[in-house]
Amino acid sequence: MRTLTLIDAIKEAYQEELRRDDDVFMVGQDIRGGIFPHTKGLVEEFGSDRILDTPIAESGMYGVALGAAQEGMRPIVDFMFGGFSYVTFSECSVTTGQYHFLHGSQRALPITMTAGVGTGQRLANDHAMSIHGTFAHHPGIKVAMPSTPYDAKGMFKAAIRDNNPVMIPWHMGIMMLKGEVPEEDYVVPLGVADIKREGTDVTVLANSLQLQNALKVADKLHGEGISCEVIDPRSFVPFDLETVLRSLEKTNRLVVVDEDWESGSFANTVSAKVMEQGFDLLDAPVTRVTLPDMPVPGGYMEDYIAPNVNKIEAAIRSVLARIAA
Amino acid sequence: MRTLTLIDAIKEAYQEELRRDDDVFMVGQDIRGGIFPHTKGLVEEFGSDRILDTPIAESGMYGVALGAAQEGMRPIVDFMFGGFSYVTFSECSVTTGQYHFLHGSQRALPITMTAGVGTGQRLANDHAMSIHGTFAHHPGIKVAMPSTPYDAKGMFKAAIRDNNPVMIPWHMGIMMLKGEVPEEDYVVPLGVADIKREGTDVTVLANSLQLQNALKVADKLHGEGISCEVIDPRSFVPFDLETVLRSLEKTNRLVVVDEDWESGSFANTVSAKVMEQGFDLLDAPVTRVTLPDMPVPGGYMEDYIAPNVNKIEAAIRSVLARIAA
Amino acid sequence: MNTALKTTTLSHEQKVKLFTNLVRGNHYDKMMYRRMMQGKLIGFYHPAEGGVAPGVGACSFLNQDDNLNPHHRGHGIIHMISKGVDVRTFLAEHTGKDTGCCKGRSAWHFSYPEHKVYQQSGFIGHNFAPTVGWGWAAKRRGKGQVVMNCSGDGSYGEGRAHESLLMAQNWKLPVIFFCENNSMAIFASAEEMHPLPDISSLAQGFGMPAMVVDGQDVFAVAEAALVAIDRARRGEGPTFVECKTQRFKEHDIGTPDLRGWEERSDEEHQQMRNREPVTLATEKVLADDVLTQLQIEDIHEAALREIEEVEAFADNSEIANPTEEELMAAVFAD
Amino acid sequence: MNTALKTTTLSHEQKVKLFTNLVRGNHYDKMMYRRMMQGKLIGFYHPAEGGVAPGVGACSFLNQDDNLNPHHRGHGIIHMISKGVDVRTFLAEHTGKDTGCCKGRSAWHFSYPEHKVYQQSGFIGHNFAPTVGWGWAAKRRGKGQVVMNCSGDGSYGEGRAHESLLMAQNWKLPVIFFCENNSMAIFASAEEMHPLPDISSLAQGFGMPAMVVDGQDVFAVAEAALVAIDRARRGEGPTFVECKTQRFKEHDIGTPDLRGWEERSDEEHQQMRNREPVTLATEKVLADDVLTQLQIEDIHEAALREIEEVEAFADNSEIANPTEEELMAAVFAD
Ligand SMILES: Cc1ncc(C[n+]2csc(CCOP(=O)(O)OP(=O)(O)O)c2C)c(N)n1
Ligand SMILES: Cc1ncc(C[n+]2csc(CCOP(=O)(O)OP(=O)(O)O)c2C)c(N)n1
Ligand SMILES: [Mg+2]
Ligand SMILES: [Mg+2]
Repeated sequence: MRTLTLIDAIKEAYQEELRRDDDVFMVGQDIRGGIFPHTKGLVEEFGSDRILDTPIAESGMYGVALGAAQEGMRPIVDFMFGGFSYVTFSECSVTTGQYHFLHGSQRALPITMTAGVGTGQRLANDHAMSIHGTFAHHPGIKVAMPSTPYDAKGMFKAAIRDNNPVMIPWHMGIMMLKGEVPEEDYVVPLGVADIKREGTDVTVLANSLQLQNALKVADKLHGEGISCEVIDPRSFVPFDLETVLRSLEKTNRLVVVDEDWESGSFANTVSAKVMEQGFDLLDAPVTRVTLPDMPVPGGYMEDYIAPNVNKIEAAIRSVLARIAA
Repeated sequence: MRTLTLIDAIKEAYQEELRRDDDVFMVGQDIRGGIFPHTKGLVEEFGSDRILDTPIAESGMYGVALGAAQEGMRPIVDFMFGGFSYVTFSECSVTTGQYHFLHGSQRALPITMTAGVGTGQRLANDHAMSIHGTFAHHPGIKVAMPSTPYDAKGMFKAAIRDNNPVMIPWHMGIMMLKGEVPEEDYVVPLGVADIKREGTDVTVLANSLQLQNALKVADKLHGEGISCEVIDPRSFVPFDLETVLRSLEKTNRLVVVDEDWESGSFANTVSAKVMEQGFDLLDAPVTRVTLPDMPVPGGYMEDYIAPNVNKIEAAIRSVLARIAA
Repeated sequence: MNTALKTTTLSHEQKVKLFTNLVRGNHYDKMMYRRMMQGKLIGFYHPAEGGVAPGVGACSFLNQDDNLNPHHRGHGIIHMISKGVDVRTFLAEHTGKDTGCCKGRSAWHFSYPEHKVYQQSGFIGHNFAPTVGWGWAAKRRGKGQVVMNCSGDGSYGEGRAHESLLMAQNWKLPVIFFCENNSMAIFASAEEMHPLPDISSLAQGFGMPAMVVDGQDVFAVAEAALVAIDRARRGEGPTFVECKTQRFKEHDIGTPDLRGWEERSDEEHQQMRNREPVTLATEKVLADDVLTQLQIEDIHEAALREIEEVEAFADNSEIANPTEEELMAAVFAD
Repeated sequence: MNTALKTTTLSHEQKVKLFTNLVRGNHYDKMMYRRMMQGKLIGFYHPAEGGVAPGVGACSFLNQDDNLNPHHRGHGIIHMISKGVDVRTFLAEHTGKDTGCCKGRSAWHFSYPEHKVYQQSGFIGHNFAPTVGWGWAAKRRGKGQVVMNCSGDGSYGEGRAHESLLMAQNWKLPVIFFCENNSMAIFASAEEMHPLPDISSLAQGFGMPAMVVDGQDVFAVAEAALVAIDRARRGEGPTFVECKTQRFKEHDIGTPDLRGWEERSDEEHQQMRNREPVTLATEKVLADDVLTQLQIEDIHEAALREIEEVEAFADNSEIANPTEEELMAAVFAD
């Protein structure tokens, strides 16, 4: 099958959805020229009415999406870097998340939000931080992130077709990752985790760049006879806890890798839910690999505070070292 | 000893610190007139240079504090309602939290931020949501919340004297709670949990309004011979995990009550940390009482989705029902 | 008034409509105040008394498919009834009932998508951002819809206002920035919080035409609004309309009535009341022979009857009482 | 130029200083560009070529205890060296070294609190908010300190700019809103993103005096800056200074050089380069007998030597290599 990079797979999702539905449009800054490749060239096919650049004014920019969504359109907002969404956080999180529910579920807001996130570019905190955990904390918005080109195309299409606001960032560290992507139209539903590798000794939950890292570790440990089941949550809200619990019935051990700060992370949410709903399944404590609670440094330091294969391997070994109850 | 309401205890902390240190000043909206009683009348003693009202412009308003702190002053920012901090979230969270660390720990930012938070007024999501969990997720800012008038005075004084940014909201549901407050100068250090009631059967971690609720439940269960240890974390960042673990050595059971949304909550952080560091102490899964993941409704619905004595009692009974390992 | 802008003359019917809506709006506001004092409303109420004319003038001649962002003062009721919204479900909402327009979930938020009245939140200035989206959608549709964006003097402190003015003028969107300047924002006087006498000076920064009108005179307001609406419908872009109005009462029920940190004086109140909008309009319709004293009394009576029915609807509805599961199921749409 | 504002005449020393800083700034920028291409810088670099005069004019006559927010273009280096900051620790920072001004933790952030150069973040427009605080602190201290707030045309899209203009004018703060309008923001042309030809039109909305100057002429820039600085020092409040300048290169190294979504043309580049600021200044100092050809050559040589030393410092320092524990201990101050 044809291969595409993750970022081109996202672009293909935009293209197909923009063609399919005239109500779909994109708004952002410098998306016509294409700061990142996922929007490059779109303006030539769809025109600058549907690939809309705004002044550097995130509230107003997001307002185009919010207002147009209330008017029945299906905007895709590109925040460029994830941190920029915080510039209009009260709108893109609080008022967006509350709108449908608090106003009597009369009108849904089909807004797709995206941005590049993650470590690896050494750009420091405001250009490197993750946002999925924060958005997942605020109700009313679905939150997802693709880990492979295949998922990227299918999940972005799902997000665009979803009648709810969806925040779906993509990780800059796997922007150029290649993988098979069908040319046909398909959708990867939000809220369904994916077992990226089956195994029996330990379950590793990881996403995007860290999913790729987890798969590398699983490969390595396989050589030692350790069998890792690697699960990609794919979406954080809604979160498919069932798939994780089912896996734990087999493995009884869980490592959660989450490229986000430890406090208040999605990793903690998983740990707490598994604690409550899978306590008796656990032979070892759910162990987390996250960013330490410090602003993400730029420079070389980024490299050694971010989750990586060594830290994932160490966490796996530590849960395996626990003697079963 | 003299009793004060929680809100008046906060006011006394302001007064004493404003008198003690000329670099301390307050900035907010309508704080001279006093939307909430904690700032009422301060302008008469300290003048409108130190009790500063700004236009309705949260970035600029917060900017007064941020810039003045860089200049060595010690601002207290009042956001009125907690949700309003999100209007300038990129400044009051991201850039504030990263400043000291990312810029070589050359200059600390001694900013105290506060706001009324919490359910009970039926004002709906944007006027009712908690913010401590979100701030705790973003590193570089201390986060605390008082549960009693005594703590309120001492913790606000600690916050104002702290060289770091501190977000210290207060809960509107206990604004008028009365308690003993010394007239002398004292400080309740941030980062130290407080055992508000000793017990042996189960540990309940709760804060502010929910701490008060937990104490009521503990009273009631005492009548049945169930002994609850009720711990107030007092601060979320830094979090005093040791006190909780020590308590678990006795009780082996933990209920965390947190008036915040379940996903990404401080409750989950506690659960995950206890999982990792206290796994062998637990005879039952850490059980959480939180807001469900929905925008906080206004109207009557607020009452039955918020944590309350019934839900706390049910959680305690459920962990006690577990047979010890 | 900006001399570059055309003017308009109101017809007899238009004047009657304005007067009627003014009387209705004023009675509605008093009803809300009374109910809040009676403990029959949930949350808070921001009384509109003294400032009821701008909303009536802005909204009485909007079409159903025009977008409206009502001002929070009076909780949007004056604006909504002027636009033709039946607000009984809003009163029910504010009373916590299951017949509420938000199913009793938000108490003081309104929601009438079929009238293009959405409301976002209780964050001041958060009316501005979506306004750009409505204007942009209206422009793309090209059906001559307009966006009436009403908010107070204080709201223009928010940087969000600037971003919205900027984009509206950049793209020549059909948005009316309708500023109801009552010279107060809670306790803060506009004089202290804005460096120039008119908030509409901001429009100059973007080259946007602006008008300043007597906001106590519902007819003057409507004339200005109609000029702005007309420009927007014809695709000539946004207009800033500033109404100088008043707030007779405290900011919201329960807050003291301060300016800065001192009580507003009796003199100030007396002076304000000299320009009570219903009184002024009554004098005018009588003087200009638009209505007779009898007709005026009928209008008042009809308004009171209407309000009685609206109250009865709210009072006779049930308190909303869904289960947590039902609520959880309502967070996301299918 | 706003006629209400005074003008100033530059002394010989001032002209020499400006010329020298211009030459230094230009060489520094080229060094940064070169190092980025050599893989010797971390993160990104936003080249200043063609737009070096505004920063020099704005900052050459600031005192050490004046606040400066340098523009991100050129990563603030031109502004900082003009103000008298020794930027060797910034180059070390940008090279990831332990001698960096941020201890190697942020790569492209600078931090010179002793010069009142703080920087906040990489968020455009986030220079505005703290500016209000600096201005307010300066006013309270009453020592005549000023705040030089430099940022691009694009940054004035942010509502934060509005809030800062508003408060500065309300409180008559000693802030200079110094806009380096290179008519580009990444790929977006100012013409498309701002409704009026001048960004400084925004100042009118607040009644703030404004000047528009030729940003390619370092002497014209400095004259305007000095007028604004003087007003601020005397407590007369904020001034808006807009410099019309250019960006010769792409937005940041690696991004294509587009306007909208099309390559900027050779003609456009040629036209820009006709007004290269160092060339213009050189012609001027020669024509006005401020400096001789020999002196000019000395200035260039001294600048290159200075930069060599700065580079050697960075290159000879060690890569920062703290433990995670050390970093964790640095998150909070004692
Ligand atoms: C973001 C935000 N900041 C502050 C407030 C508190 N607040 C509610 S109404 C109000 C005053 C609004 O003044 P104005 O816009 O002039 O309208 P008015 O109430 O005078 O009609 C303020 C400050 C808020 N609701 N939201
Ligand atoms: C909040 C935010 N939005 C967008 C960006 C991306 N960005 C970086 S520089 C820039 C353009 C800035 O233009 P201008 O202010 O004119 O300065 P110039 O680069 O032209 O010198 C943009 C949009 C950002 N860094 N922060
Ligand atoms: Mg007002
Ligand atoms: Mg520019």
